[in-house]
Amino acid sequence: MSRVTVDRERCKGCGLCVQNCPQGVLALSKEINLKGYFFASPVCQPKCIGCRVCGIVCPDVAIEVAVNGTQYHYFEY
Amino acid sequence: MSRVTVDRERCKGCGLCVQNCPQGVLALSKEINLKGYFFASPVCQPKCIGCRVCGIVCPDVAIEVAVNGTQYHYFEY
Amino acid sequence: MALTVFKKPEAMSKNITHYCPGCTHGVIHRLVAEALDELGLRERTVGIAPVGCAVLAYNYFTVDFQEAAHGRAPAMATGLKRTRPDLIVFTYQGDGDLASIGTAEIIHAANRGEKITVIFVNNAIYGMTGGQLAPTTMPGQVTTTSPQGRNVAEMGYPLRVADMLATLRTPAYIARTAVHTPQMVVQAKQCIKRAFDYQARGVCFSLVEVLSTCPTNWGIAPVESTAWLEQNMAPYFPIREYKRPEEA
Amino acid sequence: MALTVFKKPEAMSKNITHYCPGCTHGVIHRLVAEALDELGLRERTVGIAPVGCAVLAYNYFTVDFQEAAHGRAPAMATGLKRTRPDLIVFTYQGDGDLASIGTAEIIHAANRGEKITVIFVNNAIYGMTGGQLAPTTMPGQVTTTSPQGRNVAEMGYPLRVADMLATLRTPAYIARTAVHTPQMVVQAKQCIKRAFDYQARGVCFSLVEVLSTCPTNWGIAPVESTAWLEQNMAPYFPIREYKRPEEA
Amino acid sequence: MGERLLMKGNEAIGEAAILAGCRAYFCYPITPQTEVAEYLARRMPEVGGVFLQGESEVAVGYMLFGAAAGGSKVFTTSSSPGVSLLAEAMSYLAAAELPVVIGNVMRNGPGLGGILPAQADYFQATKGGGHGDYRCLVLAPASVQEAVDMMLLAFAKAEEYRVPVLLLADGMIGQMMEPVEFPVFAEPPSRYTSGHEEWATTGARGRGQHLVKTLFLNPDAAWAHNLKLKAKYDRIEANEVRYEAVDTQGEMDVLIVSFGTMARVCRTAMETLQDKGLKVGMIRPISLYPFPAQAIREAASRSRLVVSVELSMGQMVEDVDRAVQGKAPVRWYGKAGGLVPVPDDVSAAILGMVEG
Amino acid sequence: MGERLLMKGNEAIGEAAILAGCRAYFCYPITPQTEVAEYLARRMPEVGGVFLQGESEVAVGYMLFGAAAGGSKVFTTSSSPGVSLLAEAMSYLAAAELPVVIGNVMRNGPGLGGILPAQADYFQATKGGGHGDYRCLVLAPASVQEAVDMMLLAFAKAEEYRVPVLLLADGMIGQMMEPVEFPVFAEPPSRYTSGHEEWATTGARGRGQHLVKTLFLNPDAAWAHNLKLKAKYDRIEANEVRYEAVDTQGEMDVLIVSFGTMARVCRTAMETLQDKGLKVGMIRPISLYPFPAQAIREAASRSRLVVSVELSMGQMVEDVDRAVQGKAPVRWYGKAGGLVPVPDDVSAAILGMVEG
Amino acid sequence: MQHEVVFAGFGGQGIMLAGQILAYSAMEEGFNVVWLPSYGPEMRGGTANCSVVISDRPVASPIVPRPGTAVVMNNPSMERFGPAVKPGGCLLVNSSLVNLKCDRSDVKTILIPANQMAIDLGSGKAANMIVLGAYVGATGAVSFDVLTSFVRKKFASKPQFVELNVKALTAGRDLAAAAVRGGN
Amino acid sequence: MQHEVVFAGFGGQGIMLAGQILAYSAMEEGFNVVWLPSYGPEMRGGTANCSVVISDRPVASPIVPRPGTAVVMNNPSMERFGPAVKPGGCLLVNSSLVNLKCDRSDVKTILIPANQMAIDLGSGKAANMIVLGAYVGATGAVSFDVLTSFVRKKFASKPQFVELNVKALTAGRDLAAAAVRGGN
Ligand SMILES: Cc1ncc(C[n+]2csc(CCOP(=O)(O)OP(=O)(O)O)c2C)c(N)n1
Ligand SMILES: Cc1ncc(C[n+]2csc(CCOP(=O)(O)OP(=O)(O)O)c2C)c(N)n1
Ligand code: SF4
Ligand code: SF4
Ligand code: SF4
Ligand code: SF4
Ligand code: SF4
Ligand code: SF4
Ligand SMILES: [Mg+2]
Ligand SMILES: [Mg+2]
Repeated sequence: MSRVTVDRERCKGCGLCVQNCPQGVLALSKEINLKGYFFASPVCQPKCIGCRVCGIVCPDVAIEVAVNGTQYHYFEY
Repeated sequence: MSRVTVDRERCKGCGLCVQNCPQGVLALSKEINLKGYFFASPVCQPKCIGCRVCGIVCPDVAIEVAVNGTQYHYFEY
Repeated sequence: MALTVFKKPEAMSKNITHYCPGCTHGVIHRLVAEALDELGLRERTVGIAPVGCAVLAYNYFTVDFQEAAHGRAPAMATGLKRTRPDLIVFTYQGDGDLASIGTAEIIHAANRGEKITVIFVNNAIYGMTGGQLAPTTMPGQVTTTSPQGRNVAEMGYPLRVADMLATLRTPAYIARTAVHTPQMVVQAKQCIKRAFDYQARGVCFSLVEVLSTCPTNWGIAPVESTAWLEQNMAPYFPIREYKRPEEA
Repeated sequence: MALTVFKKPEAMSKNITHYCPGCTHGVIHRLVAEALDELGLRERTVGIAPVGCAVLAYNYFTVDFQEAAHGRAPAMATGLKRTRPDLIVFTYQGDGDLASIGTAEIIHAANRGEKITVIFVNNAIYGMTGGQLAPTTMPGQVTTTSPQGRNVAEMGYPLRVADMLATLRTPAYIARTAVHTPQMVVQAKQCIKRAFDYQARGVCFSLVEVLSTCPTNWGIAPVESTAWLEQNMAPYFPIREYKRPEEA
Repeated sequence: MGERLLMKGNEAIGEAAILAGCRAYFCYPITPQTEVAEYLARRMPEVGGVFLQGESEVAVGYMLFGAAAGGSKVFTTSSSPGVSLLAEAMSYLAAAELPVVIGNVMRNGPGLGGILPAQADYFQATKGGGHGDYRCLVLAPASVQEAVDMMLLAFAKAEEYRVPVLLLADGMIGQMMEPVEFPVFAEPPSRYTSGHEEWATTGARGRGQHLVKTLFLNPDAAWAHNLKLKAKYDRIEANEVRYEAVDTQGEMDVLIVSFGTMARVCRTAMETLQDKGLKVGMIRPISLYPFPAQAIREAASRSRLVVSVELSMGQMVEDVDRAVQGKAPVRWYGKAGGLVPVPDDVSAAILGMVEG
Repeated sequence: MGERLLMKGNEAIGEAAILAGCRAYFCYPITPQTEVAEYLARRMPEVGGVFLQGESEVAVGYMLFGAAAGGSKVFTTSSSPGVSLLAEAMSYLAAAELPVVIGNVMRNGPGLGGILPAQADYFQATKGGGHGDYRCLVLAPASVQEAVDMMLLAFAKAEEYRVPVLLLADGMIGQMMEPVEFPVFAEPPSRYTSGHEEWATTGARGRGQHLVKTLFLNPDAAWAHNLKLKAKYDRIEANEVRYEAVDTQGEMDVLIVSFGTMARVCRTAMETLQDKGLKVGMIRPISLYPFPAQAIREAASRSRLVVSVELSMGQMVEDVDRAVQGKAPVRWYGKAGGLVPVPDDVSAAILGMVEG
Repeated sequence: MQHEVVFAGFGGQGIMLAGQILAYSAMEEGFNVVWLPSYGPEMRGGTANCSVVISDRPVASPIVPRPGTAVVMNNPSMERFGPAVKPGGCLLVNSSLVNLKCDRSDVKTILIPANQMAIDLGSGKAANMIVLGAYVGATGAVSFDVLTSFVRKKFASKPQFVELNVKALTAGRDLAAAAVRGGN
Repeated sequence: MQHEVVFAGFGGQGIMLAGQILAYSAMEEGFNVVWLPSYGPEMRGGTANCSVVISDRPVASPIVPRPGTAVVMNNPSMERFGPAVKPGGCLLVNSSLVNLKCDRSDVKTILIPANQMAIDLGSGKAANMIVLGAYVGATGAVSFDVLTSFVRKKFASKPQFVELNVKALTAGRDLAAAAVRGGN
């Protein structure tokens, strides 16, 4: 099982992770953070395949991806 | 008949006209001009074919070429 | 046992950037930091920050930094690298900085073959000063100093820096890449790593031009900016490796 | 009836130049003057003199002149031509002036497509200041600031300006020619005329790079200088037309 | 006068250039003056003028040269680091006697500094950042309206003396919005410098060569040229001193010397001090070069203390000190780095000096 | 001291840099200082140093920055127009507190001017050609030997205060040949600035980030930085004033103030005047910033007239005037454009002032 | 009569525009007015503020060290301008983003959940108009009618925009007026 | 004792070198010395001159407005320096290139056909050494032996060069010495 974590206060709500996640795991929340941004958060964690795409496109290093055990990766990064 | 004239005081004695005249018309003189240069001068005027090469390579516009009547020119300039 | 497969690289600091939401400057920062980590260069690297939105870049790296005057980062890098050849020196510059005011400096650093790495962020605009025409602004693109759009009859065509530098005879690594899709980010990282690797091995000057977005001054949302880049910039600014030192 | 078939053109003044014996700056001056005469442009032409051996160029022409700061002639030409589009504006620049300190100015004037003509005299050295390394100095060439000869590992390879400018997307006329043989002088004149003609017709930016000798600072006699140019410079700096606006 | 408009200083400066007849503006963006460029990018094409963003301030300096030497009225604006890059060109422009107008909307320095308001380019402006003996007429506005009026004056004086004129505005002048009225001219001024036919490079049709140059290899010629320039600067010093004097009649406890926005802050501070019973006067130099030395000396001779209040670490104070010639103690008060003293800071500092 | 050599000033300056430990020289050719570059092009490789001809003075300014921020002793030379192109960098170098040495072998201006000797960059050097509040220590040699000695001093002071130091030499100093002796050091000085380990960018191995910057966006931080710089300049003003006083004891008819080669001409002129029975003294400022104001004021208070003699249209005279504070009339005498007054010119001019 | 107000927040929150609209309206009413901005270097998210002075006399110092009113849109602005407000003055706090407290008893504090209110009105971007309306409601520095008619004129080309903004101004005004009346 | 001399001519005539050799020789003899050049912008053919001051005291002013001796190698130099020579001084004229006359009776004029003499010796370039020899011959400012041995040392690596130059120095010295003796 993979796990994506979004740092709510680092996130600027740009939506790039949401746009690029192949699994539709992430969405922008209706709430705002302290800077007034609608931050991203996982809405369907179980679908996460740990592909790292969200982290790779996030301009703010707001995302961490963890997987359980070793895992095959579709691409080198 | 063609005629080449070198302006003695304009000439800086660089020798480019001498080097390039196809007819050997020009040579550097043994005398110096007021600036101390061994200026060029025609040593065999009759051989001049009026080709303008000396003037074309002269960096100091020290040379004039005149021809008698119209004349065929080997190249456009 | 959870294994973290994606996180902040060590060469990057914890500070939250001052960049606008969705600005890909942040991605490019991370790629540089990852490259330094993976090549083990962090502790002997010195970055040179430009004047442009990345002026505060030093806040986001855990390497030594100098802050340049507008356009002069390659000259500073030259001064530093020549006197400290053991260091890894990189500049991080925008298109106004590198391709306008700093044109002479980048061309001569490249032509002398300075053993430095240049990360050149081309976002087709002056970001920091609020969206003026850059030498790289696209034909017809509206900026605050080309309110009718860039008119090529008056302002010429966008300058392709990588193409121009690739014509120099001095060996170099010159590539153009982008960060508007995950695939491109992956490729950009490879180019950036390669660039640093050439420097680390003392081979040559290296420059990676990275097409980047400026949602704020383009006036469109981040998720639309990536498409704008793809449709407008990518066709004009070919994404490819232009030159490798081995070829020279 | 004697007919003068070669003499000083009208656009040239009577003054004897300050150039060294055999220096081909003088030839290039004459070609410019001849081109202006033959195209009938003299009376609406303004020249911009560089800083370099040609700093006094205005003494040798009967056209209006401005004298630039070192490297900035293209910027001055831009200011003048934009405000007086009816004038014919040309700069006359050396390789230190144009290819070193003035790199940014020439690239951006070309890239904006300024309707000016640039006569670029490449003699592989700084003439006026007494023979220092130029960006165009040949590999191994000894100068006062490269006393061991240009070491390409440290100073890079000579910069090929025409090649570099020809890569720009903006339409332009870009050619390289030379004046070390009568044949080349004839060809150089054609290029220079063409360049002014493009400007006169309002078509584009035009630049003619002319390979030229500097007997004094090369330390060889004028008649040997032409051979040195032929053997050393001509192979590295291809003599050809690089770009015509029609091709763009 | 036209309509009363609320305008940003930078935009008003741009509009004033157009009003002065200027139809050629070259620039390179830099905060906090970029709005001048942005405004003129829109306006110049509307009035058939030239707007061009150059590749750098260095290039812009010589675009000005080329255009001015062609007889056109020409303008640029920049801010502190950008103006440093104009230093060589300033010397060339002055040497070639070219009438140009340059606006410096000063930010805090040195180095990259910051984008906040400052007055720390006083030395650079008045003593010449460039090399050699030359001067620029330097005008310092204290309000948006004055910036507009001074732009018209700047173009007129540039033309009259054939000198570069520097509009030296602190960042606040550029950034603030104030109501402003533009004069209305019956006949719009020409886009060309009057009299340029005599010297400008417009093509040698039917006349001898016109030559605009700064090289004088013959030392006698160079000396003659320097003397000619000096004579012009002497005329400027004799005729172009401008200042505002406030409450400088009679004996004073304190004479404040301050310019630009800082002088407005001082104005408020003066009221506080006067309320406390102090006799406080102020001279606000409007022309920084030529400096109103005589007015200051005269007033200083009736004051117990002179204080130069500046947004710098103390630059104008040197000229004040020189002007005063020991007739009263001269002190400096100011802030730099983008901090702007508020009226209470100024009054407290001066009170401290008077009492201390 | 080593052997007595006959050397050109420019070459001696180059050798002195090497003697001071400097192993990094960046330059762009310009007359009349090019021999420094040519000399070091030969010498630097011999001593394992870096010689690099940059693409322009603008670039060279930042090559200095990069090298100095990396902890190296670094040097450049240029001449007037080239130094104008360093203006922005000077402000940056001072702001970043980088120890660098810059030689200006002054030629005549303004503009392209000519290649003859001048002292007309006095303002630029002492008031700052660049923007913002900053200062350079400015040293003016009057002989080739003094140029050598001052180069050593310049590197030492640059390091001590972490400031740019300007060697301000008129063209004659660079071009003339005079006998000169170089000190011999038991231990050759390091090529690195002492103490650079604390701040230079040498790689963050086992320590936190070192950062050399000039941007201070927070106005409080910017103000603090400006105060720090000011405190340093205050220390320099207190400790680094250098001048030579000749015959300034007792009452004087005339006090001459003059620097560099011009002071040597004045020295000969003094003899003529003294032969005529005038009491003439001279103060020769060696440091131009800090300016020996106090010494001049003190001497001026005992003189009937003060004359500033300069190869300019009158620049130092402003500082002299300020120093004198009305204690004696202050006059200027000088030439510009490459003309150098000969001793008889000077004595005649001063005689005219005394009598007139 | 002299009103001095500071609007402070992040860049991108529209507070510069709010201040300008206030200044324009005041000029329309015939007052002397100075609007003075202060930016950080960031295009978005940085700190930014502007001050407006409205006076019936010529304005000498344009600097507002101790504003009669401060409108604070985020925490950093609260830190900086909370303590600066003149005793007896007024502090308008965007409670959507500000969680710092101001413990001054000598100023009137009005909490306005501006972001939330704007979202409720249909666009998060209208938060600036809400606080502008609130400022006018709390101080009466300019007439609310002049304000709204200026906005109508200025944005005439974008009718939806006008409606949203007038709604936002009104909502802000109402909230602040109620708070002033009700003693918060 | 103070000798002041100006060597003046075109750039490229080698007069700078002549002055330097004089200065070196004077230093070898233990004198204080200043060599000061003045160039035009041209590499060749422009005007150039240098002055040398040789003194047994420290040299204050390095400027030589009225030299004891002027060596003039071309017409422009004659125009400039002919009138400048101190009364009682000496004017050495390169009569190969100078056709202007100097009508001063208060200076001793020595005509030296330096270019022609040099050509006769085998190299036109040695004209500078001829006039240098002549200067030393006319004034005795330095010992001729010190001069020649310096030249031998300095150009040791180019023996032909040394011989030519020493011949040239000698020829110049002899001519000038004769002229001084013979009263020209
Ligand atoms: C000498 C000088 N000129 C101008 C500026 C103003 N300036 C700051 S950043 C910038 C442009 C930045 O654009 P770019 O390099 O494209 O970087 P971006 O912000 O787009 O990343 C300019 C013109 C300056 N700081 N210094
Ligand atoms: C700002 C500035 N830097 C340097 C110089 C000195 N300088 C004068 S000419 C020149 C180089 C000339 O070389 P080039 O352009 O190749 O012309 P050439 O003399 O060879 O024809 C230099 C460096 C100057 N005048 N101004
Ligand atoms: S790791 Fe992949 S699947 Fe998981 S949230 Fe990120 S992008 Fe989506
Ligand atoms: S990409 Fe990063 S900053 Fe953007 S919404 Fe996702 S987590 Fe937030
Ligand atoms: S015209 Fe031709 S043939 Fe006659 S001299 Fe000249 S080069 Fe020789
Ligand atoms: S080419 Fe001209 S300058 Fe050269 S020798 Fe011939 S005539 Fe004289
Ligand atoms: S202005 Fe543009 S480049 Fe700068 S941070 Fe914002 S989005 Fe990025
Ligand atoms: S130095 Fe060289 S380029 Fe200059 S005039 Fe002499 S030969 Fe020509
Ligand atoms: Mg950009
Ligand atoms: Mg050249």
